[in-house]
Order: sequence, then C-alpha cells, then structure tokens
Amino acid sequence: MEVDPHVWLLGLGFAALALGAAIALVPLRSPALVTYGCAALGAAALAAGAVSALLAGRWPDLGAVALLPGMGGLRFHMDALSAYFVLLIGGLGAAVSVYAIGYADGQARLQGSLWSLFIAAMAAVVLSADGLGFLFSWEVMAVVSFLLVMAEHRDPEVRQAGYFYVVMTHVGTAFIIGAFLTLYAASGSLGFEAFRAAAAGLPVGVRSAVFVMLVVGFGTKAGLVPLHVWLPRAHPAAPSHVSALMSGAMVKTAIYGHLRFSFDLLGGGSAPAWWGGLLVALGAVSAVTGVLYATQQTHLKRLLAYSTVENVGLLVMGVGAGLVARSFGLGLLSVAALAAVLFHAVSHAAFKGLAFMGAGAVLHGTGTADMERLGGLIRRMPRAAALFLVAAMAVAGLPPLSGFIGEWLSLQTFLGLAAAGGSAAARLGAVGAVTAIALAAGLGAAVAVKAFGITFLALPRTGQAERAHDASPAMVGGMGLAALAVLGLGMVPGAVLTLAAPVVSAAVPEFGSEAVPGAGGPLTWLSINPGTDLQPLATPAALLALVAAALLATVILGRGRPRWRKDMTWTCGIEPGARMEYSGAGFSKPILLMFRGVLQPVRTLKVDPAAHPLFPGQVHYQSELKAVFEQRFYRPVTQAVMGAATRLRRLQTGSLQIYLLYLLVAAVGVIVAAR
Amino acid sequence: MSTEAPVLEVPIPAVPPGQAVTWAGGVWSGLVLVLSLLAARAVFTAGPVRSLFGIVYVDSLGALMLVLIALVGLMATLYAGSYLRHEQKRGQVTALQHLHFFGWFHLFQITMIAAVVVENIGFIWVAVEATTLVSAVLVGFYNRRESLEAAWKYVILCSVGIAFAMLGVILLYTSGVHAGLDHREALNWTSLMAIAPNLNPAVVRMAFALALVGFGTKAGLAPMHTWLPDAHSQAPSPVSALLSGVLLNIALYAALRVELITRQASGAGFTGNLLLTFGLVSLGIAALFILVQRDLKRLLAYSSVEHMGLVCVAIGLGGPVGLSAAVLHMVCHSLVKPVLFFAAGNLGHRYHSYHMERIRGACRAMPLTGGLLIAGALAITGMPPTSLFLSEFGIVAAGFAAGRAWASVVVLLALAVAFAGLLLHVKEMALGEAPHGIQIGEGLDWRALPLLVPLALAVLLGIWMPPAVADALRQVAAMLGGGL
Amino acid sequence: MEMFTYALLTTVLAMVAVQNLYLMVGLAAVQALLLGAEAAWIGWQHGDTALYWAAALTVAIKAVVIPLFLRYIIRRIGVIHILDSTLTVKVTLLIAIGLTFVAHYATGALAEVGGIESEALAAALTLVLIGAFLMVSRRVALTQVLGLLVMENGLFLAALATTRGLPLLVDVGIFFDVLVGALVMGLMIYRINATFESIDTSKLRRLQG
Amino acid sequence: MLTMLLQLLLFALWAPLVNGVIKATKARLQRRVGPPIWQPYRDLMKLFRKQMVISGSATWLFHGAPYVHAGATAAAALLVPSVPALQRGGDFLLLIGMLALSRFVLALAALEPGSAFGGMGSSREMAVSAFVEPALLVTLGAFIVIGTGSGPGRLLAAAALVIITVAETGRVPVDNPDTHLELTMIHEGMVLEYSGPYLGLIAWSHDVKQLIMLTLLANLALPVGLFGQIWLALPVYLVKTLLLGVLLAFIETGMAKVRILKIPDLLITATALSALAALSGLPLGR
Repeated sequence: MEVDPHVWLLGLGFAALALGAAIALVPLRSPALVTYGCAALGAAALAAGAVSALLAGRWPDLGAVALLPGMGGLRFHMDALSAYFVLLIGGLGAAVSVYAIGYADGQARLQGSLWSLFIAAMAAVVLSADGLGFLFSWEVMAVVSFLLVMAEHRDPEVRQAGYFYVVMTHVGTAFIIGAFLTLYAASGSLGFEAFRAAAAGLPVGVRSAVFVMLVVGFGTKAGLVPLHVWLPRAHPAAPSHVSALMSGAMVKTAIYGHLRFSFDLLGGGSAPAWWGGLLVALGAVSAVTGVLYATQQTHLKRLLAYSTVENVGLLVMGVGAGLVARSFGLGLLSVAALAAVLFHAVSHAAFKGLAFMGAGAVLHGTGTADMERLGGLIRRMPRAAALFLVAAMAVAGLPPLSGFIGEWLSLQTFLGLAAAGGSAAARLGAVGAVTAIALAAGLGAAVAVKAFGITFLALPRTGQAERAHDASPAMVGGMGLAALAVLGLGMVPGAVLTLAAPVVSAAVPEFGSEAVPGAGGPLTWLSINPGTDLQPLATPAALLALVAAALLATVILGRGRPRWRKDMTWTCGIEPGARMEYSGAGFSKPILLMFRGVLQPVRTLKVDPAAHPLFPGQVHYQSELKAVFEQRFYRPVTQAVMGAATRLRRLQTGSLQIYLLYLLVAAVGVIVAAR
Repeated sequence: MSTEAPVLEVPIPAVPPGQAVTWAGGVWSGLVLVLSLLAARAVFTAGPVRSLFGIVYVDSLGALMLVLIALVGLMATLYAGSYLRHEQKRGQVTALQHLHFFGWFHLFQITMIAAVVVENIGFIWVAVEATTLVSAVLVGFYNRRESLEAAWKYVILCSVGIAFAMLGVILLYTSGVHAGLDHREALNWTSLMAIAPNLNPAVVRMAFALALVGFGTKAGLAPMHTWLPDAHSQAPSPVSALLSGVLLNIALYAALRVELITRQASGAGFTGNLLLTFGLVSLGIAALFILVQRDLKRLLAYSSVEHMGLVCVAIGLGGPVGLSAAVLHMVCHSLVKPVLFFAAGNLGHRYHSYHMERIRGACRAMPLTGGLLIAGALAITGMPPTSLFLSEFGIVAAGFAAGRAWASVVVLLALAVAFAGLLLHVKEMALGEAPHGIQIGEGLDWRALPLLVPLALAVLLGIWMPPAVADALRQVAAMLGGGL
Repeated sequence: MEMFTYALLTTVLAMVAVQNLYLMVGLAAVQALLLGAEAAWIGWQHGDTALYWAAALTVAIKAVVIPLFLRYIIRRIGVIHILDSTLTVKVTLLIAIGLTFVAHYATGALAEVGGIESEALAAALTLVLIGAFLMVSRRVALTQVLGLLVMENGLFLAALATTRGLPLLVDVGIFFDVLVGALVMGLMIYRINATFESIDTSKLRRLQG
Repeated sequence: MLTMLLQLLLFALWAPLVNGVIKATKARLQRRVGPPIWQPYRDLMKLFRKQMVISGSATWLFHGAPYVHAGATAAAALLVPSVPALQRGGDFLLLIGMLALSRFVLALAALEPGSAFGGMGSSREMAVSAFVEPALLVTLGAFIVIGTGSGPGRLLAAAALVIITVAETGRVPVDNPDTHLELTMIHEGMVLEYSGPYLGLIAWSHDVKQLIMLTLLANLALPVGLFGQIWLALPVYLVKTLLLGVLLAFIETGMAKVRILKIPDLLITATALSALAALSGLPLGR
C-alpha cells in the first residue's frame, strides 16, 4: 500500500522534534543552533505535511498507543480541521524556532528540549482522535508550557505568573474532563467517533451541559474573559519566543477544541441557537475588554497579551456566529463565519507571533519591555522596528494586511446575520456584535499606535533605550518569515482560504468548498457597490499605485523633490527632550477617562508639601487599574478555599485525645451505619 | 539525649558500620526483589501459590503488593545507605544507631512482606500490627521530642484502630464458623470467599465496617488519619518513603480482603458506599490541608492521605474502570511518593530544615533534587506523561461510568485544590534563588538511582505499559472485581 | 457466664472512675484474670483444650507480665497519683453508659445469627468502646496503654462469646503482638518521661496542622 | 481604469473647493470678509513649493507617512459612490479600513518628532476614532439595511451620519480646525511638525476625506438625483456636496466645542441612532 507523502512528512516532523528534544540534553558546541534548528525543521515538516494533506484530501489514521487498557490512548487521526491547525502550529513553530536560535541562545538546554516537546504536544492535541489521548497531549502541553514560562524563575513575579497559569489551566482541564466523561458515560468509549455517535442521541440538556463545560474548559485556555486573567501574567513572564508560540499557537488549540466539538462532535447543525449566542456574547465581552485593557498597558508584552484576549474574543465570536447561523439554517453564513475564524486564527498566529518576537527583540536589545523606559528605537533597531510595524498594522486591522481580512470576514458574517438572522434576538445580537467588533478594531488601532509609537518613535526615554542593539540575523529571519506571512495573508487571502475550504465544507457539509469566500465562493453581498470581493492583490496594488501617485503629485506640484532642512522639534522654545514626550500612560489617558466606568482607574497623587506652596517639590503620581476580575471572581474563591483550609487546619490540634475521639466517633458511626 | 532503652537494641553482628551495612542491605533487598519478581511471575502465569503448610499464600493481589514492597524496599535501602552515612558524618547518628536502623528497617520490610503472603486474615492482622510496632521504633529513631511524640501518637492510634479491626476479624470468623467452616480454616480468605454467599450479611457488614475503620486508620483514611502527618514527617526519610509508599497500601490491602468477602456476601452497595465516603472525606480534607502546610514532609504525608482516599474512591465506585484505575493508582503512588520523600530528605540535609519557608532555590542549589522535586510534584498531581494521569483519569471516569458523576466532580475539585496546593509550595521551594550560605552543587552518581528509577518507571507506565505489567494489573483488577 | 460478663463490666467502669495508677493496673489485671477464668470455664464446658492454653496465655501475659512491667515503669518514673482525666467522673460515667447503649444497639441486629450470645458480644463491644473512650478521656500515657489493654480484653471476650476463641495459632500471634506492643509502649513512656519530664500526653502537642 | 481616474480627479479637484466654500460660509456667518473660495487651491500650491523644516529626530517613517496617508485617503475616495457612472466598486468595510490606515500612519508620524503636541494629537485622535469607527460602520450598515426605502430609519441614520461627518472632518464641536490651542486641538496637533509639501499632501487629503464624508451623506441620506447619465448626475452631486458643506459650516458656527471627554457621548448617540435605524429596517416580527 502506498503511504501518502503527508504521512511521511508528519512522521519526519515528529521525529525531528523528538531529536530536538533529545539532542538539547547532550552537551553541544552551539546548542541553540542545533536544538532550535531541529525544532524549526520539525515544525516546518509538520506544516508541509498539513498543506500536502489539505491539498490531497486523503485522511489516513496515523497510529495509536494504548495508554489505559480498555479505555483508550493516544490515537492520531488527521482530518481537514486538524490538518489546518497543524499547519498553523507548524508554520508559526518553524518561524519562532528560527527566531529562537538567535533569541534563546542561553536557554537551549532543558528549555530547548521542552521547546520541541511543546510544538509536538500542540500538534498532538489537534491530531488526537481519542478523548484520553487528547487530554494526555493537552496536559503535556500545559506542563511543558508551564515549565517554559518558568524559564526566568529567579523573578518572583514569573513564578507567580507561571503558577497562576498552570493552576487555571488545570481547573479548565477539569471542565474538559467532565465534558468528555459525560460523553463517555453515554457512549462507553473515549473515541471521538463514539462521541459523535453518542452525542446525536443525547437529550439536548445533557449536550448543552457538555457544551457549557467545554466553553469553560477551552475558554480558560483561550483566555476568554473572565477566565483570561492568567494570560496577561504568563505572557510577559515567559521568554518572548515562548510567548509568541503560546499566544500565536497554543490558545488556538482551544479554538480548535471549540470548532471540533461544537461543529463536529456535538453536531453543530442541531445545536440550540443559544449555544452560538453564548459564544458570541462571551467573545464580544472578551474582545472589548481585552482591547480596552490593552490600551492601558505600558509593558509591551502585557499589552500584546491583552490584545490576544481581544483576538481570541473575535475568534470565539466567529465560532458563535457560525453556530447561530447553522441553527437557523443559514448555511452560507455559517460557511462565512467559519472561514472568518479559520482565516483569523492563522492571521493572528502570524501577526501576534511576529509582535511578540518583536517585543522580544526589544527586550533583547534594551533589557526592558517597559514602554515608559523605551522610545526612539527606530533609529537603533531599524530592522526590528520595520518588522514590528508590520505586526502593529495587522494588530490594528489595517488593509492591506492580514488583520484587516480577518475582521472583514467576521464583519461580513455578522452584517449578514443582522440582515438575515433567524430571529429578532439574533439580529439584535448581530448588530451588537458588529458594534463590538468595530469598537474593538478602533481601540485596536489605538493599541497598535501606542505599542509602536511609544516604543520605537520619538526620543529615547532612558539610557537603556539609547544603547539598544538591533536583532540578530536569526531573529530577523524568524520575524521576517512571520512578516511575510502577515503580508501574504493580507494580499493573497485566497491562498489560505483555499486550504481552509475543506475544513469548512466538512463542518457545513451542505456546502462544498466552492462556497467558501475567497476560495471560489460568492461574496457579493453587502457592499455599497456590489460586485467586489477579495480580489487577490487588487487592493494592495491599488494602494501602492495611489501612494506612488501621491509621490508623483508632490514632485509635479513642487517642481522637484521636496527639499528640507533639519531643525529642532518645535516645543514652544524649550529644548526638546524625552521628558516632553507623551508617555505611554499619557497616550492612553483619554481612553482611560472615556472608559473609566469599565476600567475603574485608581489613582494616587502625593505632593511633597515641604516646598513652596505654589511650587511643590516632588509630585508622585500613580495610576493603576482596579483588578476587577481578580477582586470579583478570583479573590472570593481563593479566600473561601483558603479560609476553609485554615479553619480545617485547627482540626489537627496536636492532641492525641482529640485524635482518639475522631477515631472513636468514626468507629461508632460506622457501627451504627452497618447495623 | 536519653538513655538508650536496652530492649531496642537488636543484636546485629559487629560489622564495620557504613559501607558494609549498606551493601549487605542492598544485596539482601535486591535478592528480595528478585525473589518477589519470580514469585509474581509464577502467580501471574500459573495462579495463586501456596506453600509452607498452607500458611504462605500469594495470589495476584498479594504478588503485586509483594513486588511493590520489594521494589520500594530496595530503593529505600539504597537511599538509606547514603542518607545515614551523611547523618553519621555530620554526627547526628552514631555508628551503633546506624546499625540499629538497618536492623529495624529490614525487620519492618519483613513484617510488611509477611502481611501480604499469608492467607489467614488473623495472620494478616498480626502482621499489620507488627508493622506498626516495628515502624514506631523507626519513627522515633531520632529521639527528638517531636519524633517521640509522633511515634507515640502513631502507635497508640494505630493500635486502637487495629483493635477495631480485630473485632471485625472476629465477627468474620464467627460468621465463617456459623456458615459451616472448620475452626482452622474459618479465617482463610479463600475458604471464606468460597462460601461467602452463605455468610450472614449483617454480621459480615459489621465486620467490614470495623475492619475498614481499623485498617483504614493504618491506611490513613480521614478522620482517622491524624497520626499520619506526624509519623511520616518525623521518621527518617527512607522510612517515610516506605511508610507512605507501601505501608499504606498494605493496610488498604488488608481492608480489601475483608471487603471482597463482604461484597460477595452482602452486595457491593454497602461496602462501596462506605469506601466512597471515607475516600471522599480523606480526599477533601487532605487537599485542603495541603494548601496550608508549612512543613515539606507533612505536605507529602497529606498528599499520601489524598491518594489513599483516591484509591478508596476508585474501589468504592467499582466497575472495571474504577478497579483497574485503583490498582494502577496504588502502583503509581508507590513509585512516585518515595521519590518525593527521598528528594525531601536530600533537601533536609542541605537546608537543615523541612520548613518550606527555608527551602528556596532548590533547583539552583541541588539541580537534580530540585528538578526531581518538580517532576515528582507534577507526577503526583496526575500530570502526564506519568501514569498517575491515567489512573486519576480512570478514577474520575469510574464515577461517570457508575452513574455517580457527583463523586467525580468532588474528586476533580479536590484534585484541583491539591494540585494548586502542592505546586504553590513546590514552585517556591524548587525555583528562585537559593538563600545565602547554602552550598551549591550536586553530583550525579549512583545515589541518584533511587530517585530516578521509580520516576522513570512511572513515566514508562504512563506512555507505554509493558504487556506483562498490563496483564498483571488486569488480573489484580479482575480479582478485586470478585474473581478469585 | 453472665456473672463473668457483669464482673468485667464492673471492672471497666471502675477503671473509668479511679485515678490511682497502681489501682488501675490492678483492675486491668483483675479483668484479665476474670477473662482467663471465663475462657477456662468455657473450655471446660465444651471440652476445648485450646481454650485452656488461651486462658493460660491471657493470665500469664495480661494479668502477670504486663501489669508487672507497668508497675516497674511506674516505679521508675515515680508517678502514682495524678489527675489525668480531662472530664469529671460524672460525665465520664454517663458517656461510658451511652457507649454501652451503642454497643447493645449495634449487636442487637447480630443476635439472630445462631450461636452468638448477643449479651456477651454487647459486653465485648462495650469493653472495646469504653477502652477507647478511656484513652480519649485520660491524658497520662500509662492509662492510655491500660485503655488499649481493656480493648484487647474486649476483643478476647468477643472471640470467646461468639466462637469460643480464635484458632490457637492466631491467638498466639495476637498475644505476642499485645506483649510486644505493651513493651514498646512502656519503653516509649519511659523515654517520653525522660524527654518531656512528664508522661502527660497533653504536653505532646508540638506537631499540629 | 478610466472611471477610477475620473473619480480620483473629481475628488482631488473638487475637495479643496468644498473646503473653500465652507470656510467662506463660516466667515460670512462670523461677519468676516473671509478668504475667497479658491483660497485652498492657492494654499496647497504654495505649500508644495516651500522648503520644509523637518524635526531632527524624524526618520523614514516621518517622510513616508504623508504619502501613505494621501494614498490611503485616495483609495478610500475610490471606494465611495459619488456619481453612478463612476462607480467602480469596493465595499464600505474597505472604505473604513482605508480611512483607518490613513489615520494610523498620521498618528504614528505625529509621535515621531517627540513633541508634546504631536503626542497629544495622536492620543486624542486614536481615542476619538475608536468611537468613530463603530459609529460609521453601524451607520453605513444601517443604510444598507434600509436600502432604497424611506422612512424614519433614514432620518435617524442621516442624523447619525451628520454627527460622524462632523467628527471625521475635525470640526466643532469635536475638533476645531482653526486654532492651535492645545486644550482643543486634535488633528492640528498631529500635523504640527509638518510643513511644505508634506503638509500640503496632508491638508489635501484632509479635504478629500471631508468630501468623502459629504459624499456619503449626499448619496446615502439624500439618494436623489442619482441619474445614470453623468452630465445629469454630476451637477446634482456637486451641488449636493456644496450644500452639505454649507450645512457643515452652519453647524460649526452655531455650536460650541465640547470637552474632549464628552465626545464619546456624541458618537455613542450616533451609534445608537444608527442601530435603531438598522433595526427599524429589519423585519423583526418573525
């Protein structure tokens, strides 16, 4: 029997990752190059295998290992959905691995080994066809990522962040286990195909319970508000290449889980409309909350982390829209929604991965990611700046980059839902969703301006920023790959949508891949001037031509190239300096004040009274956001548990007599019970 | 500190202390392991073995326990060699005490082995009580105030508990005699199993209830577990490893023998519910206690309570899933918990304290031990790729399979709390910067074996179970399911 | 038979009430003697020689060796009369009577099984429970050992009452355990006294939480 | 291709005049003589010929921004339905995207020289635009839902679009195009460091953007006179945009500038109006 090339490629990929994991522990001359190089090759092979599979459309089983006799084990099967996510993981994994050769030079031993395992575990998650194997891979992914986050464990904040992360993800996994086992109780097996068969026969109440558990479980991993609190802690704490992969790829495994279960295993077609509605609502809250918090961050990586919360919200909204559309029988809209989710998943992986790599370059070049200590890096780090600008523009959702296409597809879906939705509630919700997405996009642009502008533009605020050095060639290489992806996805979106088409048509079987927008499908609805859709390269080409025209017009009207002379910036006659610049906090202050009801700023102003009454000496100003989610959701729970534990601890009094009393009471109790 | 009591001095020939004792003990324990494995192979391929006038009887459950005792015993013996040598070098332990230790240590192992190779439930009781008395001496080994206190609580509570168990054994015997068994065989497990349906259900139920309280005390089930954190924390670390790793299993083993008979006689409902109740209570209490511990070894001790609770829950829930998970879980716990105690022992030597607040930056000071502490903590909380993930998953699945999803929910909740609690402490101990004045560095030599081997085995079982092991576990699970 | 049973109950209630250590050891010895006598009597009734051995062992170990050993310890430590009860005598007695009720309640259901003398079994369970309670209510390490002995006596009585004793081999094992247990505990008391300068176990409260 | 060029020329040439008319109207309303309506053309020509003073800390980004700004605005202009014969196509999401792109580059360029004014303008612009974008999107969406029908919906949406136009063109009560007072300025703060041809490009683009908004208002709120023949439709279009410009001048003169923190209220009102309009056009009773 002939084995498909993609099976070989996947095998090659996993083998290279295994080699990377093993070889990292061997003393080597240049460990980073070998370790991360292996990882890059492995990840690239995975991605290539996925592409080949998606093009070939054949889905063989990939082997199995029994773990728990009689219950299940690691069983791998690739279908279109998993292949698509393998592509995402492998693609980003390869780019970031290249980056890591330069970035993680000092962290190639254990961390390098875990790195390869991390990529492999993520791929294993999306390839699993068995509940036990899925959870196994899922937990391996959690453990490995936890250890990767802990790389700089000397810092107590890092330890706290990693701990927060792993505990939350553990609790989330408990919900997934609950969901799986509910299906298991009905089907008697942990195989996904058994789940699929059993779910069809389950009463809708049970299915809904499973769905809600999965929303919580996957929502924790994805970082849905209010389950997101680990994300803005863990991402800044982790080394930047790890953040890039976590933010770009790992949270996508949760999106994969949503898609796999709500569309495939739980039978998306017969889902109640509120399933989708719930996802849309949660997603909208996450998108807006995430981006709002992002505007207020002054730590570059935390800002990006909150932006990930936003994007996850957008993705989940898309999944929800697809479900709503399906439950109302609006198949074409469901197709569009799925296309939006799949496209944006890959697009976000590319641009957020790039952004985190850029943040890493800043951290590497200056030693800090605190924007208030940076500034003016565009001169010292031109390559990193240019690449980060690409990411920032995609974060802002600007044409012609990939971020825009994703938002465009989601907005199209929701506008379609608003126009054609099955019920009044659905339409109202869709209008709300459109508003939320647009608001998120608008604030996202502010976030991008702040992230790029405060970090890279104007004058350096500290010596650290003045002495910055640019990214090394390997780092630039990794970032370049991601930047190419961002540009390519934005300019030729059809390419990746073609790859997504089999996924969509598998999920919404009544439509073939020809219905997928950009992959041959019609997208003629809802434009002011009907007739246009995603024509590859039309928009970017036009834009380029127009920019050239502006240049030309300047030259013609000015009778030659513009002439200029350099001079100081006008600052009302004072010597310009970094202290005059807008700071990061200052930049987002209007937004803070406009949204003070949501963000709940707490500010403290201390004026040193010792000096002259009219000219106070020192002024201390501190402004922070009230940790609303921590205070409302998490602190009560942890306090209750810790309180219970502390009270319970008194039972262990140390008194032997009391202990004997417990024993006696237990004995009398069972004697009475046994009678 | 105090005068050495004359009775405690077991006559051991005056060999030069140190290396020789270690080697002799190692060889002896290795021999025991080989013999146990041979016996186990015989049992698992050809059925129960009986010899020595019918006193010695090993069936699949016994064989599994035997192998666990021997395996953990060997690891603990190897570890004890380096552990005590270190203490002797520092003058904490005299050469004579060193010898005493090994005498009692091996005696302890022998009593444990005795408990699992006899068929007569009366003998099992005698052996279990003997383990208490012998290990109490080891718990009090350091002669400190705390260790004496712990030993005293240990011996008193376990003796009282086991007295209740004796009452259960007597009732079982009574019912056997009344059901027509001969006096001599009315305590034989196989005979009782054979006529179990004829036994008076009310009496047998009472017998089981008392046996569960009694042996449960020894197995560390809440609320009778109160001695456990004291004893396990005050004992020398190799002893703690044996106490936590295998002795608890043996106590549970004794209770399970009675449980099997009771289940045959009066149905699974009563025994299952009782086990489930004790299991869940233990699990819940232990999980919360883990959260607020301050002492490393007490932390590990509470974790043992938690895991015994889990095994009880699994057996209480029953079903093929639950039972095989219970068996696997016992094995895994026996593999991983000793590693943690060994690591704790190493840390205690380096930091001169088991106070978790004082242990900081272990990965820096002792890379191997620190790393293994993290690995062990992740393993014991059921993270893959170790086999505890599988067994804990199986236990949770058993609840759903048995239609008692609520129990599984409680288990999941408690596991999450325990996970949070354990990692809360471990991350601070293992990571970060080592305090000033702590010696940095750790060599990698044979002394790492007792830490590495069991953990490696746990990982192996977690990703690929050798067919022989799988078959053995299946047989034990089948036996727990009611087959002989 | 019933006479023995009531005598046993009387001794145990007396032990709950008294405070003098020598007196308590004496009462425990009397209890063991009574048990031995009962075993011998039942053996004589049923012509069961194994019971003679059991009776002899009981008397030898529980009425002679252990009491003597405990007296030796008391002498070495030099404490005779200390107030070690955490509860007043009235309350103690009330609880003891309550435990008797529990024992009767629990064994009542088992009476239907042919041959089990419910009354004796109830007494045995009473002994076990009160023995345990004795340990709960007393602080001194030595009385706790005595409580344990009372429990053992209850067990022996239970075996006698239900089936005329356990198999001899098992009995021997149990007696051995009891003996070793008493020795180990006695030595521990000795060490505790040396270390803590008291045998008040309420002082053993360093290990908490 | 030809229609594209024509549309481009239409916007490039007509936009300064509309601005001139607005300025002249405002002057009249303020009882000033004011500049002639051709003044914007002269200003632009002059700007293009001047030498620039560029901040010492500016880099390629500062130089590139005006071109991209102009290019993106021009792209947006191509996407707007002006006269039916010139319609090429493109959707309104892309239109909003292009406007966002033009704003984005300008906001970045404003940060480049490191002056406080630039940061202020940039910061405020991004904050305000966060409200403008949803408002514009929902409003345009509402017009789609309403379609060609007339009714209360169109009125509501038209009102919303007026508010947005005011905001997008940087006029009172949202912004003040005539002052450089740091308490109020948004757009002017951003472009403070620009001079010469760059400022010319930016100002021109700003005029075009203004015309884009007026065109939307003209063709969506008042969908009359959309004849197929260009010689009929074009004059109607030109007149409509001029009249709307005059309306804008009236609004600006008749109102006071609001506090920056009150701007969201205006735009939220616009969003709400449009949402209401959209819903009024939907068959909700199913």
